Amino acid sequence: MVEMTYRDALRQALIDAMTENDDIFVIGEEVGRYGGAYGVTKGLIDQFGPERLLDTPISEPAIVGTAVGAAMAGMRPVAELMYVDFIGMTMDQLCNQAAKIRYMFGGQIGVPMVLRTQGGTGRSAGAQHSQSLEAYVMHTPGLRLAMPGTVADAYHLLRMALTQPDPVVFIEHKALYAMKEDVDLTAHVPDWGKAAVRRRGTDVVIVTYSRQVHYAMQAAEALAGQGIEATVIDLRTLNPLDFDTIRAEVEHVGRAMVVSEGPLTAGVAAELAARISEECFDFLHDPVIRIAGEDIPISVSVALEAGSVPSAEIVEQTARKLVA
Amino acid sequence: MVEMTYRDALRQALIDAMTENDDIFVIGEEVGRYGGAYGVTKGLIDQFGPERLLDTPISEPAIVGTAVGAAMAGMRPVAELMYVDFIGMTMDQLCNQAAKIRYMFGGQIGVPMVLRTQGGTGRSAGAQHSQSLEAYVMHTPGLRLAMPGTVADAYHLLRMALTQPDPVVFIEHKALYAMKEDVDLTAHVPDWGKAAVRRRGTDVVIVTYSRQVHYAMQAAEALAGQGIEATVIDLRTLNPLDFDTIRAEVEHVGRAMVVSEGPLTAGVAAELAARISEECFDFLHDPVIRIAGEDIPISVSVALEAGSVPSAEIVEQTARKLVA
Amino acid sequence: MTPPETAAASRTAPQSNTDLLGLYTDMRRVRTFEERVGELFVRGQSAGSMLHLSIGEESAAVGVCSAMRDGDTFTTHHRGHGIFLARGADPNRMMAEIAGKQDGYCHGKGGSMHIADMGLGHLGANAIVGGGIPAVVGAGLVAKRRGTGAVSIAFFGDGAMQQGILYESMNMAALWDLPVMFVCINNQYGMGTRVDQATRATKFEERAIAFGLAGRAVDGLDVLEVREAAAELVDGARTGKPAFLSVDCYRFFGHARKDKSPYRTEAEETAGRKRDPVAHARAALLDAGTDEALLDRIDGDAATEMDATIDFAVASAEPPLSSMFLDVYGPDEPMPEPLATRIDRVLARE
Amino acid sequence: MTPPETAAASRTAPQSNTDLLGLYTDMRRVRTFEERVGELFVRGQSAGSMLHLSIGEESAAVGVCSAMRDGDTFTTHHRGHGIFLARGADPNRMMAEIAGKQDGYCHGKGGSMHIADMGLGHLGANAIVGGGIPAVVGAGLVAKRRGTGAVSIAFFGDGAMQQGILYESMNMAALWDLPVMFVCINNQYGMGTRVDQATRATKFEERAIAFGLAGRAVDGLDVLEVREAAAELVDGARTGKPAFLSVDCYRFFGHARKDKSPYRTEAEETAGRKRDPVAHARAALLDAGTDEALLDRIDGDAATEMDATIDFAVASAEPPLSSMFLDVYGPDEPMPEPLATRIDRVLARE
Ligand SMILES: Cc1ncc(C[n+]2csc(CCOP(=O)(O)OP(=O)(O)O)c2C)c(N)n1
Ligand SMILES: Cc1ncc(C[n+]2csc(CCOP(=O)(O)OP(=O)(O)O)c2C)c(N)n1
Ligand SMILES: [Mg+2]
Ligand SMILES: [Mg+2]
Repeated sequence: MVEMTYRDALRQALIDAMTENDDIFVIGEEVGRYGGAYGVTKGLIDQFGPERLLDTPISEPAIVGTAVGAAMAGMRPVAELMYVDFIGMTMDQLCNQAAKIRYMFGGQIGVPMVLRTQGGTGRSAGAQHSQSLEAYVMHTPGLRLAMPGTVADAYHLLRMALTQPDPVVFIEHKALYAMKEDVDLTAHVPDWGKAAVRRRGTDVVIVTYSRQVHYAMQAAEALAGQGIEATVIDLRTLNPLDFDTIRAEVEHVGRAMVVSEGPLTAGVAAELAARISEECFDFLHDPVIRIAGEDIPISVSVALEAGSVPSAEIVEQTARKLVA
Repeated sequence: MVEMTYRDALRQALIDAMTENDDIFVIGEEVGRYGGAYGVTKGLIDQFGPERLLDTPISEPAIVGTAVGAAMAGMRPVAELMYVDFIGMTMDQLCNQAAKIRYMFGGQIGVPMVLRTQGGTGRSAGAQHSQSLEAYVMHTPGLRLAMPGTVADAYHLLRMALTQPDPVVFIEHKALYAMKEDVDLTAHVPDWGKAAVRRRGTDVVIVTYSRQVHYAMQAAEALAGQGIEATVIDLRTLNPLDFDTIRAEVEHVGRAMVVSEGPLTAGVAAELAARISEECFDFLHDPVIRIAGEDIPISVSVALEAGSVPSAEIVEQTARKLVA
Repeated sequence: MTPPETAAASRTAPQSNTDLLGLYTDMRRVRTFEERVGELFVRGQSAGSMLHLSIGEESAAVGVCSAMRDGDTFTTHHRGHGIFLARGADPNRMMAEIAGKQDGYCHGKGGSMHIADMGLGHLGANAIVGGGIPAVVGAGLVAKRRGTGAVSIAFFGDGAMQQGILYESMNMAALWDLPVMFVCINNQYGMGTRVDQATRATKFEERAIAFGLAGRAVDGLDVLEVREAAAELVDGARTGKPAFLSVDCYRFFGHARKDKSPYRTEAEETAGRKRDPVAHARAALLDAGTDEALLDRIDGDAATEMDATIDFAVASAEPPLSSMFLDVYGPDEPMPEPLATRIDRVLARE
Repeated sequence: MTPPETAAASRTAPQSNTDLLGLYTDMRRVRTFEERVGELFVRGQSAGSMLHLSIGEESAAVGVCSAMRDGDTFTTHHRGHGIFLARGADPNRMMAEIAGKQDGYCHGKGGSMHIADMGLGHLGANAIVGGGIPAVVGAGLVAKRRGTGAVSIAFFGDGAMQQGILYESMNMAALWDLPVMFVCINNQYGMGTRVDQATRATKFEERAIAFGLAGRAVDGLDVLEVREAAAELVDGARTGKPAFLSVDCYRFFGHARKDKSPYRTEAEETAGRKRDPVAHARAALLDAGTDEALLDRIDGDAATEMDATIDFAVASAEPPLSSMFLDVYGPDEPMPEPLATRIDRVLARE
């Protein structure tokens, strides 16, 4: 076991993958000399050189498009989008090109690229630098979507993403970079596409991912002190979505909540709640409750920012009311 | 009553609105001289001149951005995106700018623009010209979303959109342009943000919008012949969403299906199903069934294209099984 | 049904013709193929009406492709039939794809605007104006990294000159000295918009030069001129000097099959169609003493070859409905669950 | 709390200074304000650390704004404090916004990167590189349509020169002869990327010229030179000749408050900071016989004025939590239902 930050785990994953596979290279703004806006690629340029840590101009659409072409030509680019908030500039290349090339071209070729980016609140970064936009990706057939919530997953999911045949959008959470956990990177982790049951209880199932896993765990511990036992499912990847695990846990317990930092309406929480409600209908004692970001932009004010997204407290309170 | 096409109703709405309000102008590719790729603005340039039917270069991001600036400067642009499939190029201007300006700037100003576009299958136009991408819009706080399914709504929703204080994404369906209906444009239509109950039954509620309204109505008629009576709700606008109408009908009937042409996962159908399941839980005899597009790209092959999205038949069959 | 993952440009493209007679032959084949596409549509056998013919633009396709080498890659815009034919496509599989059939290059999933063939280095046609441009930067990057000596070329229309992604892509190509070339087929129109209605700055090569590329414009009437310019620029690109070439021509017919071009005069069209690179090459060959019977035979061979494409396309089967769920993800990945299956499963409530 | 809908540029901007002493005063105020922003951060009173100081760039802000008139509009990039101050901002409300407070221009919702003031024609700062550029095309269109005589100016950095949307916007402005100007504040860096690491083509004005605009580059050391170039181009823009101006300067400090610029040498920084437009103007004024005491007084006044902004910002209240749901939509629109309310309602199951 070593203590390691989420940031360092991501860096280590890149180092190990790039050492093993010469075809992997990183391309994006400030990924080389600067070491990444959040420091994930710090020092990698010394180890792998500027050709494999390719600093780009500020041209998001072409960065993603270049990665698409490089992937088609046989390499494995890790394109970095500094903030997921900039995905809007790249959605044509991502959703009309990367996601559809295999299909449109009748299976001739895939686009094995990873789009690394980060999202979420926590740094007073305002409306254009604090969003949780994973729903756009989850809604787009052809794109895989990984969102690590733990240090071990930061490492392993990134390693796994770099072996997938299809484009993977890999969204880190900006508030987790400095988080430390004791990890044994050689220990078994669930496979790609498998959720992790982080905790098992009998009263309510909390289905979540990314930073909200920690809120759910905090809530679950507080609830345990009040005699309520929660199951916490960390989805790890949203596409593939491991519904079998969700189904098994929800049918066992009969009560579920879903938690997502992204906006409520037509978001990830909607998908999860709809699917649980549809597929586990006869097992549910109560409605599946969605806890998600408010349907509003994120403010720069510290107070308003925090108020705009779910907290451990609201997860705890809602579970208590649900079980009551 | 006059017989009118959906296309002509849209054109008439533009003519009437532009006649009443000098600040309204249309900006987009081929909107003027060409008359619109689907002919909606045909002839308008003769009536209103090239300054109010502003043909642009092929520069989608800047078209939307220009509309944002013009709206802030006090006019009312109707920007046209030839296909909703191109929205990926414009999502930064649409979602980071248009949608957030009022909020980020503390309520100083709104962006009263309409983004007219069209989507859906039906013309063998392939993976990049046949999508139903309304979920991206519905998921974005700050954007209104209207999707007319009838000729009368084509007219009235566009007129109403042109009076809204906020950006409205207005998505027409390419397979409806030639559809004719008898309409009396002076007759009352539901207000902006109100759904229309197109048919009332006691066995199942079908919640839908845009072209799928017609499939739902066809299915309902076929079902009626089999002794099953369906309620059909046409949402008309997805933001605002008239959940009160959905709730009232579903609580009355106790069984619901939602139908959307867009991809299933994390789409509009997910939002509707999640919300119905959550809010009408105690009234539901059966799970809310989602009928939506497959989670795949759209093919150019006529057969594969048709197979990729819901049909009247699957709506009918599903209702029959659900009620059984 | 799905072939294994194919590396780009793994098959050998036929040797390009470089003399005028060969270039003429290639242009004639393109012209005749496009005429047959028009027939396919009239017969109601095409999948949809989004068919963009490259008639009048043959010298751009054939001239530039004649400067390409084995291993080179390229992307095209929506008006890309001629380019791919000039690069060695099988016209039968192209026509079958245009008909949305199983034997097409993409098994009926792509259609006219999404034909691709990794084996011949065709990284894909694109229905998004400008959408295929940045991919050549990526392909060029890989070619440079691996020292393959290959060039990657993006073909697009004058309309794409106003798409921002072109400038981002050109800037990157120049910054990284990539073996990449950008070819604008300036047929004077983007749908109904004449090029001077889309921009005040119609000397497109100047834009490329301002971004640090080698830039030229050439009259597309004479395929040898196009070939000469392309060869020089492609050779430069191969040594790390990215290039831009604008080929001036005229779109003989409407934007797509249903467009009758009411936005331009007959006089203009008549004059425009006089700028015919195929006729021009034929006249030059005759002037140079080429036997007319030889040219007639070339034309006849093209007609025979391309007539057969329609029969091939019509005879090809529809793709099976189940193929719909294939190739959304990689070959060993589980397929998406069909809607009907899911609904039955949910309603079974087991 | 929400003011009624405000039309852009409805209030009168203070008369701009145009002589060197006035320009110096304005530059000093900008410089001192930015120094205070740095202090606010050190005191832990700023909302976050995304604070981009314009120290070293004062001549661009003050020089260009001095050529603006009442009714003109503009957008800025993320490094926009100086521009807005030069255009007449209330520094107290700016500092309060940077602190995320209720008395800020945007009531704490926007912050440093989203300050706006419709009354003074500030259509908004933008945290998306290039994001604010096309809005001036729209504003210019409206100005032209209504014959207001107003110009709309987009300010952005050298980094935005590689964003495609700039070229789309310049092309439209040229095509439609709009009263629009594009101002690149070339401070040599985009985060850690030196301008020649982002492009091979650093003569940005040539790009604008290739798109049909009037294009110039000017050394930002001398505010009078900036003013002269800006005045000429703004006047041209006002008569329908859209323009581009690149102002060369040096970003004295890190990209944002936490960046210590390890990617550049101390020697470079020292040399760069010698290119100080404020010091340059002061020296020129002294040379021309201006009383040093007068300059000291100007500096002292700026210090006093800007000291007060910190107190103002710190004393300003946090925005009430309920304001979170305000202004997502127009004033008469229903507000979004808070999550907690919804959950309680659902769980009440009535
Ligand atoms: C991003 C995008 N915008 C608009 C369209 C619609 N469209 C298809 S082709 C075309 C004109 C393209 O003109 P040009 O680039 O000159 O190519 P040409 O058709 O002349 O070969 C337009 C506007 C599109 N397919 N993609
Ligand atoms: C679309 C987008 N890409 C990247 C960023 C991250 N970012 C913020 S400022 C910046 C550098 C901008 O450089 P420049 O345009 O020269 O402005 P400067 O900071 O030098 O004033 C970058 C990369 C962003 N905010 N938006
Ligand atoms: Mg063209
Ligand atoms: Mg800069």
